[in-house]
Amino acid sequence: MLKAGIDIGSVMTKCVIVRDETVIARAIGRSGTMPEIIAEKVLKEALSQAELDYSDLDKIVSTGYGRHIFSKAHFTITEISAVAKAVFHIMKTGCLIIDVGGQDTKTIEIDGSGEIVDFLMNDKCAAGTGRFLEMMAGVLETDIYGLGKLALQADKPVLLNATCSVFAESEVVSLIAHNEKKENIAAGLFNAIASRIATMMAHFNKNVPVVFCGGGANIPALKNSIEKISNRKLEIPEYPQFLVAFGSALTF
Amino acid sequence: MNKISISRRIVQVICLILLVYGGYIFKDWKQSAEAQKQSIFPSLNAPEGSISTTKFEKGSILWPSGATPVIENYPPTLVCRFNPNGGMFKACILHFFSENLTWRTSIKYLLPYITLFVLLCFLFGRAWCGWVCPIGTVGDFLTFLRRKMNIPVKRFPANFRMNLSFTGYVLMVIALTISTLIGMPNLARYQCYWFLPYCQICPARLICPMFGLIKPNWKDFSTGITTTFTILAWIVLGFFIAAFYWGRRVWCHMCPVGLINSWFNKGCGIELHKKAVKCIKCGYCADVCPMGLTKMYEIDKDTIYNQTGCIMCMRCIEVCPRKGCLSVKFFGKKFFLRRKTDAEKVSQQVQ
Amino acid sequence: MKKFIFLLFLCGCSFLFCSEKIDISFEYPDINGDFYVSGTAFFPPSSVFSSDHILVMDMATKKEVPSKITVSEKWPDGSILSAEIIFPANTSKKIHYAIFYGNEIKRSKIFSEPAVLPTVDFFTGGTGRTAENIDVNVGQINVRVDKSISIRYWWYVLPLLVLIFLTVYRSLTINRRHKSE
Amino acid sequence: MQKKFLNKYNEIILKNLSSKKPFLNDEFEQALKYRLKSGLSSMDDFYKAIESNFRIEKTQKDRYIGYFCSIVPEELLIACCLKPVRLCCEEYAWTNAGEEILPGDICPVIKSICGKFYNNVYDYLDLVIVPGTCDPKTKLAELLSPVKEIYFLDPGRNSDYLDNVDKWTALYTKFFEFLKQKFQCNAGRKQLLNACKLTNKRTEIFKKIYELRIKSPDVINAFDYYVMIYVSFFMDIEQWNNMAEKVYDEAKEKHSLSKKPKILLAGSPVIFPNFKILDVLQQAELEISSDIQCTSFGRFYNPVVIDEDTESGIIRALTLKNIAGSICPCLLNLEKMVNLIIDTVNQYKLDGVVYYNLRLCQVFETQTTVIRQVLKENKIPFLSVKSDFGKEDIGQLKTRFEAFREIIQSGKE
Repeated sequence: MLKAGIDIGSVMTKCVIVRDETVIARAIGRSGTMPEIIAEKVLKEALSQAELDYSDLDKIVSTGYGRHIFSKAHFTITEISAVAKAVFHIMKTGCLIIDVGGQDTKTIEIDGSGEIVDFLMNDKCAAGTGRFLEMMAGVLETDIYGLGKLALQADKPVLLNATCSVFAESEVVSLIAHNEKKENIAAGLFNAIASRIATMMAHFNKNVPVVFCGGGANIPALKNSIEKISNRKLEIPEYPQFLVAFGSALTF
Repeated sequence: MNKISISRRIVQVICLILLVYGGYIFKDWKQSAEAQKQSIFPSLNAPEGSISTTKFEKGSILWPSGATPVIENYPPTLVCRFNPNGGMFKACILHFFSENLTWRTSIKYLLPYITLFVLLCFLFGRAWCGWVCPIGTVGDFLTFLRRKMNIPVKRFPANFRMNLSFTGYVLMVIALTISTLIGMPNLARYQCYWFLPYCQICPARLICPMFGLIKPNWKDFSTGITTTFTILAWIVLGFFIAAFYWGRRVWCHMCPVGLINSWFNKGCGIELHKKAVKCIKCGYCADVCPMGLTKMYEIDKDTIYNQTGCIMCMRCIEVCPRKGCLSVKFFGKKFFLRRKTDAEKVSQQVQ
Repeated sequence: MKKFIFLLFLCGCSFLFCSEKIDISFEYPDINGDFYVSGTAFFPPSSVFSSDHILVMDMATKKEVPSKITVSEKWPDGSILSAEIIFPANTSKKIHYAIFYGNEIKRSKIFSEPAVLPTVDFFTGGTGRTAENIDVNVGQINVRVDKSISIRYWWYVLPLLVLIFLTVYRSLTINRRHKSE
Repeated sequence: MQKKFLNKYNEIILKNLSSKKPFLNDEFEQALKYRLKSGLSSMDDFYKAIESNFRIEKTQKDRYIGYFCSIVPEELLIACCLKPVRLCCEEYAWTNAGEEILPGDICPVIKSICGKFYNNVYDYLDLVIVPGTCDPKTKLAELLSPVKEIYFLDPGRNSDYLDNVDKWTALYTKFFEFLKQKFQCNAGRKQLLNACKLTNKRTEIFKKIYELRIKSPDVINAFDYYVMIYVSFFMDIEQWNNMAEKVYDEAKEKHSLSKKPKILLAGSPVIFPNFKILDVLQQAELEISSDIQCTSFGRFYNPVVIDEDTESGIIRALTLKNIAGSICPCLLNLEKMVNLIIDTVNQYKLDGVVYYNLRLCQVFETQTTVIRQVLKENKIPFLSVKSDFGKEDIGQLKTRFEAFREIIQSGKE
């Protein structure tokens, strides 16, 4: 039973090929202005990785913001239920999922039987999302992962109080002008994001394991600052970015 | 008029006619003397030679109609010996107590009457006041008149109602002590004036004969005591009319028969239930209650909200806009006095 | 409300001085001018203890008429059973007389030796009966003739107590009885 | 007479904020496309009524009185033979017009109302009654006083019946006297009784429609329902009753075929042009079968119960219906709201609750935390959504609603 899960995110498009609930191929591509074509390309890439042909696929499930655009998909499902399915498949217990995506951050709580109890989305404001990190990285002339490395060596993180990403940028520029160390600014950024995520986590059940997934999970610095501020241990499954696609493939 | 109040008004009018004009309607049903003997209710009358019998000539203050009632018994509502042609029942329960306290009849003859009274009260509690009492019906008619004349109602605070019930109890205690006192041999000669003290000042004494268009003996200024009784009767009648005219059912807080009934209200068969989840605190029930009670508005948990002041007129249940919030059960079985409106029928199929 | 109770109390205390009244009626004789009215009046037991608690009043003018009262018989407890009463009257004035007795009555006008005037007999209570069979209200005699089998009534205690217990029990468990459908 | 609020500064304000070019809101014609969705033929005159509403000429005889919340008693207006017009409006075009007058971060309803008044859309009104329910509305009274004569009705924030009923009765009687004195009509007990009869008839019809929609929500779909509610803002009551009766009779026989999950829509009201929520819910295959909103449920569900049919008795019954029975969150009503939601869901076996918060309207948003916790306790799926009149967050809303539907469906198995 061959299934393909495509997560057409606002920033990255991820595709996963699954045979009997084990992932055999993964592919990722930056979804620019033409998500339809990008999704096609990523799907072909994943198929070539798994040396399969298009016709072998039994089911194609699309999820993410562009799920309705991808015409080839047999089924569509929201990324919230998808990530919940995937995490439950891995953890097998009730837990709290934090998904820092390209354009939004989601906190989803699932109970012991995999049912979604409640979920909160912060997609109205860009602060605390992948897009925000990319902008800040651009200001500090590095990429997101470079920003992560910088934040690790910080000695005294700066307190950034701008919650809105536009003002945060002007604040960072003014800090650089006062020749503040880049490491401290990066750490301050991650603390700002972490505190936002911590307040979202507070709405949910306190004594449940926390799973960190989505693009943001690849940055260890973000994980440390969230753990420090919300003093709860975060688990990161391998390939956290592909969890949504993996979950969508599992549901049907 | 919603369905419950239609059925209530019908019952009230029927009971008014029955209890007041029973004497004429069931003339031939009157118990003959020997039927009285076999009946389980022993015949209670004054011991031989006691003064109080002389007081009972026809037309005297205590027996205007001079006829015997249809049933020699005492229902738990304000029905009177002053009804034209003897009326349906002998009298109210207070008359029963004060009469027998004066005559010192032994308890065992009173037991059947008391048991019947307690049984009726246990079944319907104070519903007798709301549904059967002829004086209450007259009062409601007075309230109806006030409303038609566009006179605003006068609402009384809770402590005013407390005082009224207190006065009611005081009156009852005074009446019963007087009737026991004049039972004693050396005070016997006062019986002719003091017999049935409460009945002499009760408004029913002046209202009931009016139904039979016979002139109630309004005034009897022969001796000091009778003048006092007549003055008191006028004062209480004036209070009765004012109470019903300006406030709704204010007299029922003070009426001793109602007070005796109200002891059974909490435990009686009629249970008024409230589902607190459905309540939206709109205040319709507290506003509409003729006795001015507010417990059904204030309670927040699912309980039975019977209380002593309640005369079971069920206006609150009928008026509540939230279906199923207030409901009435008789010993646990739900019964509806009103037909379902078609909106409720539609929602019935939804469940 | 306190005023209302006080009002009741006020009217109540008018009972303290309790006085009784016996109406006197007689046929006017065919003589004119003054004449005496005499007769015996009977009083219920323990109602009046001395003759100066009895007076004769002319009901029209509400003024006391002089009278001569001699006690003839007494009740076992010392109260007057019957008394001989004589008082003057006049044929020209059609007056209605009444005897008042009671411990708050004070007789003021007394005369002792009657002038020689024709006397007329009166009878009390206006019942029109002759003096012999005046029925005296001797108060309540607590005798009760037992006409029905007494055992049958005592059984009523059982249902009565059951009912009262049920009412009290139901009123105490008012919350539990509310079964939510 | 009701003193104007800004006597000294009226001219200055009017001079500076004099009416700009009237805003052409094409959005309105675009909104009429919902007409095609409704399967019922009798709904056409409702849609026709909407178009005619925007060309109300001021006839000599009848006077129009504008009012806002359901706190204001319509019966008193009808009794004084005036025509009540409800002015709450949620149009995106007018909020932009309002932003020229008011700063940005203010409740969008207030902005759109100001926009309308200052672009003299409501010239035909004689008097505007502003209730002092929520804070922006109290400020609205001062804002509008240069344009129109205002009567400020302040019921206070406590909706408890026992403490405040005398205060409310005095408030309504003063209001009634003011109306009679201003418009020289001697409304008495008879007129009040007739008015109450009308509104009770309307309540009866609304209940039938409300219960029918729960049984089969897609026969009278959400758009038709809210269009009917919107038409009742300005239309004469008798006319509305007959038209609504016709709609109900036509819809009675049809049966629902949809197996979609039934949703209770609570929170801030949905008024005609702002059908964004209904659109997105329909796309996400969620069926709105019942609602607890002040414009529709709160206003129509409770009948006026007249026990004392003296004049003061009727006015007192009106206060009970409008203020004590109101579900407006500006009063101390949170326990009542939660009870209502739980009771409606359990009684009619609905599947979930969608709580629609108007952005920048703090009154509704603060309630969500309590309602969320209580509904979680009662195992009722709950989704609170914050959105504005603008169309920019349709994408986000759709993901939320679809996720909510998946939660409900997985909960069902």
